[in-house]
Order: sequence, then structure tokens, then C-alpha cells
Amino acid sequence: MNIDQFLNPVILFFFLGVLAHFVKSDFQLLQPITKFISYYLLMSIGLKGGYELHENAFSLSIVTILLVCVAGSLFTGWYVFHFFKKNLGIENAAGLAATYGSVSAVTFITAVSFLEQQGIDFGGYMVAALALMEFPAIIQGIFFVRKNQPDQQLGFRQLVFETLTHGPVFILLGSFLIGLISDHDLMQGIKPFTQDIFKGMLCFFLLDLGIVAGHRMSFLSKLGKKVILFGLFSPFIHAVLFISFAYVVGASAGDALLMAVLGASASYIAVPAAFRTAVPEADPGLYVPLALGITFPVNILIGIPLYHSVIQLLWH
Amino acid sequence: MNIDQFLNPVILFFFLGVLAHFVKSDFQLLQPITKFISYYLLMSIGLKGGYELHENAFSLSIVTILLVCVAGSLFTGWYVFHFFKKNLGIENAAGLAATYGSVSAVTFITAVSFLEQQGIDFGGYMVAALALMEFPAIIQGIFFVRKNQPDQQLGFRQLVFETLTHGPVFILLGSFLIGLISDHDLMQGIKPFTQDIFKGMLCFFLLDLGIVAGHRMSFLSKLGKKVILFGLFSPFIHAVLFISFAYVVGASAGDALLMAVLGASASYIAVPAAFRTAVPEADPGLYVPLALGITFPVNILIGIPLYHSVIQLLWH
Amino acid sequence: MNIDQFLNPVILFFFLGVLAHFVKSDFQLLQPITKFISYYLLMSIGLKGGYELHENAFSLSIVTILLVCVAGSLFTGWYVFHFFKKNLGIENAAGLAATYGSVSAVTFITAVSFLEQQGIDFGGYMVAALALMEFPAIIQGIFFVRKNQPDQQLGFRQLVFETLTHGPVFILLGSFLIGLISDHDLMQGIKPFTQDIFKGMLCFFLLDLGIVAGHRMSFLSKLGKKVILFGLFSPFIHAVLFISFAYVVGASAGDALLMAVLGASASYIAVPAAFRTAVPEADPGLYVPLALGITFPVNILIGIPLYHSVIQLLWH
Amino acid sequence: MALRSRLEIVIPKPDFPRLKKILEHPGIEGYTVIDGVKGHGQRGDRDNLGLSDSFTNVLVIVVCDGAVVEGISPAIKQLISRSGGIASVSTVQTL
Amino acid sequence: MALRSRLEIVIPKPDFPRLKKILEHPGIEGYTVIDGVKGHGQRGDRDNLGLSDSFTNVLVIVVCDGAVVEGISPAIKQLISRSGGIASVSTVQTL
Amino acid sequence: MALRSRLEIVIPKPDFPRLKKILEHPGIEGYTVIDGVKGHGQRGDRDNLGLSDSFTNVLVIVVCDGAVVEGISPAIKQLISRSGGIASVSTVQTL
Ligand SMILES: Nc1ncnc2c1ncn2[C@@H]1O[C@H](COP(=O)(O)O)[C@@H](O)[C@H]1O
Ligand SMILES: Nc1ncnc2c1ncn2[C@@H]1O[C@H](COP(=O)(O)O)[C@@H](O)[C@H]1O
Ligand SMILES: Nc1ncnc2c1ncn2[C@@H]1O[C@H](COP(=O)(O)O)[C@@H](O)[C@H]1O
Ligand code: NA
Ligand code: NA
Ligand code: NA
Repeated sequence: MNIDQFLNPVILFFFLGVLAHFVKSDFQLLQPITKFISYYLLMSIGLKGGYELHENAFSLSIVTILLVCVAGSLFTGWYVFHFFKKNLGIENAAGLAATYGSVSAVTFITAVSFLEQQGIDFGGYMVAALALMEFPAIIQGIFFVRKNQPDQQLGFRQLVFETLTHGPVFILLGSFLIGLISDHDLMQGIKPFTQDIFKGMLCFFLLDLGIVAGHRMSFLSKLGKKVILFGLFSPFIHAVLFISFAYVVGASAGDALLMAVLGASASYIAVPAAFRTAVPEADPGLYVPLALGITFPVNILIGIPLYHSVIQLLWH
Repeated sequence: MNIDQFLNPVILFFFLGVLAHFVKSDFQLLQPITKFISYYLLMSIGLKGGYELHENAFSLSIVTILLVCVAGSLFTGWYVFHFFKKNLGIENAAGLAATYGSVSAVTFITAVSFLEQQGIDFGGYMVAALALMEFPAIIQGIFFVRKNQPDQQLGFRQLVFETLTHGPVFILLGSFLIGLISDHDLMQGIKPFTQDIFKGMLCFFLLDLGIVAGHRMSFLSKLGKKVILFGLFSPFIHAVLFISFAYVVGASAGDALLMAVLGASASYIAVPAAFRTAVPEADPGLYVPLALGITFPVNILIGIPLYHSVIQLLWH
Repeated sequence: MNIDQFLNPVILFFFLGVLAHFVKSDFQLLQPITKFISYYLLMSIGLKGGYELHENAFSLSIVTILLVCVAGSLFTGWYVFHFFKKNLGIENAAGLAATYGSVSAVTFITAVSFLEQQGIDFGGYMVAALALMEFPAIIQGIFFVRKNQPDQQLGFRQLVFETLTHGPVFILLGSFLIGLISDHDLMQGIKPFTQDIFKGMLCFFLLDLGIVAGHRMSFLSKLGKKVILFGLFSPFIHAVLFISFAYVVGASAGDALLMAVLGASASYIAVPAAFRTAVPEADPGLYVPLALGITFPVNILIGIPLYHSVIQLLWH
Repeated sequence: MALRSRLEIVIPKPDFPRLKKILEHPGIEGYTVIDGVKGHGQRGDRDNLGLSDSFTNVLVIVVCDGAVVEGISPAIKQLISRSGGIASVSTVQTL
Repeated sequence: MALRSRLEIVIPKPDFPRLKKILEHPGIEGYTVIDGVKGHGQRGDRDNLGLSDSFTNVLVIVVCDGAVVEGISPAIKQLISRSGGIASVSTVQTL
Repeated sequence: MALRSRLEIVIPKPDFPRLKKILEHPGIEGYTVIDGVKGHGQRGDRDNLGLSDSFTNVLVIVVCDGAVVEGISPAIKQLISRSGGIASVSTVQTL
């Protein structure tokens, strides 16, 4: 395990936020700011991904990576659901399945920062992977519920549509497309905003997210041991799974790290948003605290440098 | 017509915002952010204008341009009022007159970005023109109403005062003055904020404005054909008018484009603010949607490159 | 007195904000933005201080400066309390004592900008002085009240704890620590956010603060002459005191200016926050308007350049 | 001054679109919405934090005739039983 | 506990300064203002978007004696008839 | 529909933690909090400006049984007398 992450200001600000919650500091950013910065981060990462995909041609190996990512995401969701079905009931198991099958954009962004500071390249299409992995597991999770409760109002199309137009997914996809088709000379003028101040905005955002995570952690005491242990250790299992995939399809070391992180991370934004509407019986007080209060810090603090070491070992 | 604007990220973000509305995405920036970014844009453009006017001396030709702009604005307001008086009633005709006589700062800012990316110079005093054109047509519009309803509470002085102290006008004028008198060495330190990240902030703002425009477009179906056609085609007429003015007074090509845009654009911030207080009977559901939902996109998408081509043709 | 400050955009934006209030402009930034920018400023200044303290070793002379600052702060609080006790009653005298014994981070930040533009160095530990001076006078002020009202609920420990975890203090201290321990290579990536756009954000913040100050000034008419005169002239007395201290302990010219400003400035954020909880009988309508409406502008407009001239005279 | 009913509903923000549909009921001429509301209830704290609106409430006020309240109250009851929240009615006079 | 009136007014934000003047009436010791309120009414949707506050409401609560409500209600009625909005009164007990 | 009490409290935001403790009272199943509220009262204007929350109010709504109101009203009265604000009770029916 790498000590470096403990000296990384990006990570330290997250824990400063968590601390703020536990010492009951009245420090708090209001929701408009949270929304502003997180949409800013998604817009920046989307533009960058589209831009870079434009620079490099679309190839078969890219398509393979994207397909493998989606398949891994569905597989994760599938096994998680069956693992927890008995324990937690269908709705909550489906919630957890969607949460761990889907991904966390902030973990991805933190890993991108990590790669940049290590000087390791990765493909712009990995942003497409991020976007693509956001929703299939969510829709799958909702289907697990539907099979048992056939009287739901929302149709399949509407479901897919709602998931794709959910704020964070929408802005990520939209910016990706804009990055893809925009005149690249014109995009230079945007870079001081989307790239130069990006890492600082990320610090600020993680400070804020730390406070939210702190709030959500207060729910953890109500969760069972099995659930907590799952939140702690599943990231490593999922990372191993996705690193194997990456190895098999011949991804680069940078792409492999991002695949590991996509697999290992859990969604705490898109899933609660979709499930509140489609499966209100699933308790966001279960899956959000687990994803944000345990899996997220495990990934950014221990996971990213660990997955990186493993990949360095295997790839060289 | 230039295809370029379709590949301009600034423009694309506006339409991404419009799309967000129509696919009913829950993506939304909250009002504090809208206010922050728009005041930021006005502050930046004001500082820049003042700074550059300071660098260059005030001359007779500048005064001429400013006078011509104000005259054009009043003329536009005057004919629009009489054109719509019968159809829409006095209050709403006055609202439209003020809207089209006055100007849109965001259209102006988009045109400035366009000029910068084309490498075309323009005078800092054009920001003064922007500020000067904001209010005369508004006050004129209110007078058209007063002539018929002599029992109003607000006096003339108070009217001018309220229009000049309206948030966006105030910050534009104030920053212009600060740019004019500040020590220019001290201003260098502000530039990374007001200039480097400006274009990126503009993208973000237009994304937000696209959503607002989308919301306002839902009112369009209630407006008559004549009004809609006016919103669609008047920009070109007004641009021709202001380009002729620019030609006659011998403005540079850059100044001419900005004059065209000032003439062609319609106000959707200052006018509703002033009219809500002074003429509450005028329906903001009429003039705001027209200005923001039709005239604004027409100007940034088709107008700016078109006016530019015409000016290139005439000036060379 | 230096004319320069009247041409400093940072200062001018503060007065533009004050003007906005007095001309009853509806220009207003909403609280989420105020919080965002002020936390941003505190985070930036904290990081920078920690970073620089890391670069230079901790020494005896630094400890001396810090101790002298805290002692000066307590002395100021002590004499102010006894000076006003009879006039204003115990609670309000204690409020004023805490206000003037404590410090204003924004005044400090403005002085830092001033030093940077003059090319004068100062120590990163001065940020530690800022943080250290925030709370002792507050706790002392609360004790002055407690001696006379022994039936209070809050214990000493809790008092210190609450003051240290108050939002602005917490973020300043936290960022300072992060700056101190972070890997300095990783911190380079944050600088475009925390340093390059800092001065522009400060302008924007002072514009906002000017509006708040304007609002608070409306309370001033209710305050007695003695109080007003104190707000006007005490900054100079306190500055002289702290400049003497600086001279005696052999501080550099840059450190001396910051010490002067810490002594001369008065708290309008931490004090009302702490006193609302601990001594609700003290009227924030007294000490906030005085600190923000009088002492703050006196310091940034006249104080900083004046203290600077005096120090130049003495140090060379 | 006319005697009318004032219906006050607090529900999670993501469920507001459903409430909106219920309020498209004849006799309802308008409603007022306060966004970004916090609260505490059987489902724990709702602190208006985070990006997903899952921990945010909205408060909706409807002034209408008593008969209209009776018309929509079953649908509102059902919505609240699923999504959480609270709804109360009082008698007011409109100016 | 004293019996008093609770007056609740929703009006467009740009008209709030006028309401404020009406509330400078003897017997009114205070009022509470919720800003950034959305709504729906005869004049369409008010979504609290945009920069001009033209599509933003405020909600104002005044607790005062019943006689005072009668004193100010004509002025409020007139304001609302021009600017839009709604006002309702209920009876409350103050602690 | 059950007859209950609706308690509405406006207090300075920094005093909210104290109110929260009072509301941890048996019989109180929930409450709703509107943050960032402005107002005017005996202690002057509260404009929700600045960083210290000293000039910001919160509005808290509690729906509970009348007996519970009587249980907590002395503590609330005392809090308000020290911190400022207002509290009122009305009768409502819950859906
Ligand atoms: N008794 C109550 N009084 C006021 N608000 C309530 C009450 N019960 C619930 N609420 C509101 O309804 C939301 C959801 O409640 P619940 O579904 O019980 O968790 C809470 O966050 C509160 O805002
Ligand atoms: N019946 C109603 N109940 C609650 N709020 C209303 C009602 N009618 C109007 N409003 C509020 O008053 C605002 C203006 O109403 P209107 O003038 O009818 O468009 C609306 O946006 C609502 O916020
Ligand atoms: N009569 C009232 N009606 C409504 N709100 C009030 C009233 N009196 C006070 N308030 C609210 O309580 C806050 C504090 O009041 P005060 O302690 O009187 O300054 C004010 O800012 C208002 O928001
Ligand atoms: Na995952
Ligand atoms: Na125009
Ligand atoms: Na001091």
C-alpha cells in the first residue's frame, strides 16, 4: 500500500470534510454549490473524453473494452442481487445491486488525477465507459424488482430514458458529445476553466463530499455486519475482476486502472435518483451510506494506489 | 451562413441546455449559481471595456458611435411600439418595444468571444455602448404607457434611477468605471479570473441559460403568429439598420459587428425587471419567451456569423 | 496617506458593493455564493501558509511572533472590555472586546494582496498567527460574562471546541494543516485554482461584502458617539501597538504589516457566531456593524497603506 | 373574505412530479412550492445535502375549496404512504 | 396563549418592496420572508429561474391581531390584483 | 382525518441546535425545516446575508398532538425569549 495517498491534498480534503461532520463543525457548502461543482467536474471530464476520442480514431479494441465494461457491470449487479436477496429483501438487494454494478464518477475523476500526476496515459473512450456503465446495472436492478411486482407504472423505454436524462448522466454524455464534435481550436479557449482549475475544484468538491459522506455514515450503525463487510471488501474483488478483463482484452496500464476503478466503485448519485422514482421501497439509507461512507473512501485511499501497484506488476 | 457556429462549444452548450429542458432532464443549476456566473460575466466584460477605454483616448468618433447606438435603440423601440399597439394593447406593445430597443448582454458577450477567436479588434467603448443601450428604450417604453395612464406612482427621476441601479446594469457600469480608473498594474492580477476562465464560464452559463430558454419556450405556443415571426426575422432587419449606421459613421469591422448585435438582440433581463415594477400589466410571459426563446438563439446561431460575413463584404 | 488604494480594484469593488446598498440596487449575491467564495479564500490562504511554513523550518523567532500576537489580542480584548463595561453593560462590552481582540481574515487577505503587489515577503507562519488570534479573545470575552452569570450551560472545553470548529476557523486550520503535510509536487496542480484566480475572487467577494457592510451600516445610527469613534480610531492605536511588538521581536517588514493588520482588524464572522450561542444577550447589531461598517473599510482604505509607510520608515 | 382550505404537503423532492400530476385536478387554481426543505421523520434525517435530491424535501401549499381537498386526498395519502412525508389541512380565509 | 391572526401572502418577488411598505403599519411587529419560492397560478408557472426575478415568488408570514389584518387587507388585495399571488388568513395561538 | 396541532416556529439559525434538542420529545415524530429565511422583528432586519448566520432565520414546522405542544411550549417560550423569534399554533387535520 502506498503512503502517497495520505499526502495527497485531494484525498486529505475529503477527510477534512468527514472530520468537519464528526466534530460537528457548522462548516457547510449549500446545495447550489455542490451542484455547480459536480456539474463542472462532469462537464470537464466529458469534454476531455470527447476531445481525445476525436483525436484518436474509434477502433475495435475500444469497442471491446466498452463491451467488457458493460458486461462486467451487469455481472456485478446480477451476483450482488442474488447474494443479498434473502437477507435484505428484493427491493434493497436490487438497490445494492444497482449501486455496485453502476459506477462513481468522482472515484473515476480521482483516478484520472492520479494517472495524470503519475504521467500515465489513458484513452478518452474511458469516459465513454464511465457514461456507459452508469445505467445498465440500474435498469437491471429495477427489473429484478419488476419480475416480482408486475403492477409498476413505469415502462421500459421510459425507464431507460429517465436514467439517461438524469442530471449527472445527461451532462456527462452531453459534454462528451460536444467534445467530440466541437471545433478543437475553439475548445482551446475553454481549457483554463475546464482543465487548469480542475484539480483545485476537485479538492473543494471532495471537502464538500466528505461532509455529505460524514452525514451518511451516521446511518451505517443500522446496517448489518454482512453489508458493512461487503462495502469494505467488495471493491478489491471487483477490481481484480476488472483488472483480469483488462488484461485479457489487452488494455493499456492506464485504461486498466480506470477499468479497475469503474468496477470497484459504487454509485451514490444516479442510483438513489433512479430508485426513488422507480423503487421507492428500496431504502436509500442503506445503499447510499454504504457506497459513499465506506466504498468511496476505501477506493480513493487504499484502492487506487493498490490497483495501480498490481497493474504495474502484471503489465511489466 | 457559416457552419462554424454549429461546432462552437459555446453555442452547443446553449442547445444542450435547451435539450435538457425538452427531454425533461432534472439537470438544473440553482438561481444562486445563475446569478454568480452572470454577474461574473458582466463584471469581466465591464472591467475589460473600462480598461481598454483607458488605454485609448476618448474621441469624437467614439461619441458619435455611442450616440448613434442610443438613437437606433430609441428608433427601434418607437417603431416596434406602433407596430404592435393595436394587436397587443398598449402595455404589451410597450413591453416588446422596450425588449427590442434594449439589448442582450449575453449576445454581446458571445459576439465578443466570436471576434476574439477570429482575431478581430474592437473598441473598449463598445461596452459603454452596451451599457448605454440598456435603458433608454426601457424608459421610452414606460413612457408610452404613461401617456395613456397618467395615474402612475413612479416619477421620471425614480424611473431612470431604478433602471440604472438594476443589478446587471449596475454591475456592468460599476465594473466599467473601476476598469477605467483602476491602476492598470494592479489589474493584471485579476486577469486570470476575469479573462482566462471567461470562455469556460460562458459555456457553463449558456448551458444554464439554455434550460431557462427551454422553460420560456413553453409559453411560445400561446403567442400569435405575427409576434413569432417578428421574433424570428426582426434581428436581421435591426442588424441591417445598425450595420448601415456603422458604415456611415465609419466604425471598424469589429465595432460594426458589435453594433449589429446590439441592434439585433433583445433584452430578457433588464426589461422584465423594470416592467414588473413600472408596468405590471405587461405580460413577461410574452416578451421574455420571444427574446430568450427565439431572438437569442437566432442571433447566436445564425446572426453573428451572418452579420460578420456581410460586414466582411462591405468593409473590404 | 497613499492615494494608491483608491485606484486598487480590490478596494474599489468593496465600495461598489457599499454603493449598491445605498442606491438600493437589487444587485445581490445569495448566501451560497458568499459561503463558497469565503471558504475558497480561507482554503487558499490556509494552504499557502502551510505550504510555506513547510518550506521554511519552524524557529524560535516564529514562536515568539505567534506568542506576542496572542498576547496582544488578549490585552486588546481586556482593555476594550473595561473601557466599555459601564457604558454598554457587561454583555455588549464583552462582545466588543471579543470583536476587537479577534481578527478579520478578509483584512488579512487584503493586506497579503497588498504585500504581493509591492513585492514584499512575509512568513507562511503569519497564517498560523491569523488562525491563532481568531479565538482566544472570543473565549476571554465569554469569560468576562461568565464571571457575572455563573449559571451558563456551556463548559470551557465545549467553548474552545465550538470556537475551533466554527466553519471559517475550521477550514482555515484544516487547509493550513493540509498545506503543511501534503506532498508539494501534488500541490502544484491546485495552484491555478488557489492562487491564479485568487485576486479576482477576492474582488468578487469584496463586492459582496460591500453589500453586507452597507446593510450593517444602517444599524450604525443607533450606536453612541463613543462607540463610533472607537470603531474609527482604535485601528490606528492597535496597529501602533502591534507594530511596536513587531519591532521589539525583530519581525521582518512584511510580517510587521500583517501583525499591524491583525491587531487593527476586528472580527465580524467568528465573534457573532460564537456569541449567538454563548452570550445571546450581546447584540450583534452593535459589534458587527462597527467591525464591518467602520473598522474594516478604515483598515483597507487608509490603514494598510498607512501602516506600511510607518513600517517602511522604521525598518529602514 | 371566503372560507377555503389550505393544504400543506411535505414530500421528498424526487416525488414532486407525481404530486404535480395529482394537483392537475379541476378546482385547483394554483399552488406554491418551497424547494430545498430539510426535515426529520420516520425515515431519518433529510438534510438537503448531496447531488441526488434523495435527502431533500419540498413543501407545497395549495389553497382551494374543501371539496377539492376531499377529491385529491386519497391520491395524496397513497403517494405519501409510499414516498414518506406529511400532509395537513386547515381552514383559512382568502383576502 | 393569545389568539391572533396568521396572514400568509405569496407574491412575485419584484413586488415585495411594495408589500413591505404596506407592512409598515401600526400593530405589525414583525414578519417572516421565504425567498426563492416557486409556484403555479393563473399567470402560469413560476420556476425561480433566470436573472430578473420575474419568475420568482416570495412567501411572507405575518402574525398579528385580527384588527390589523382588516386594516391592511384592502391594500394587499389591491397589490395582488395587480401583481398576482394569493393571501390567506388563519387563526393561531402564539406561545 | 385526525385533528392535530401545527406548531410553527421562527428562530435565528444559530439557535436551531437548541430547538432540535427540545424537539427530541416523546410524541414528536417529525418536523420540517426551511432554512435561509429572512424576516423583520423587534431585533431589526434579518436579511440572510453574511457568513455567520447571525442574520439568518429558520422556520420549523411540527405537526403533533395538542398535548405534546403543551409539553414543549415552556421550553420553546424560554428559548424564544432569549434568542428572539416567534411561535404559533394552529389546529389542522392530517390526511
Ligand atoms: N410530524 C411531522 N411534522 C412536520 N413534518 C414532518 C412530520 N413528519 C414528517 N415530516 C416531514 O416529512 C419528511 C418525511 O417524513 P418521513 O417519511 O416520516 O421520514 C420529513 O423529513 C419531514 O420534513
Ligand atoms: N390557489 C393557490 N394556492 C397556493 N398558491 C397559489 C394559489 N394561487 C396562486 N398561488 C401562488 O401565487 C403565485 C402567483 O399566482 P397567479 O398570480 O395566480 O399566477 C403562484 O405562482 C403561486 O405561487
Ligand atoms: N409578528 C411576527 N410575524 C411573523 N414573523 C415574526 C414576527 N415577529 C418576529 N418574527 C420573525 O422572528 C424573527 C426574529 O424576531 P425578533 O426577535 O422580534 O427580531 C424575525 O426576523 C421574523 O422572521
Ligand atoms: Na461498480
Ligand atoms: Na436591440
Ligand atoms: Na484585532
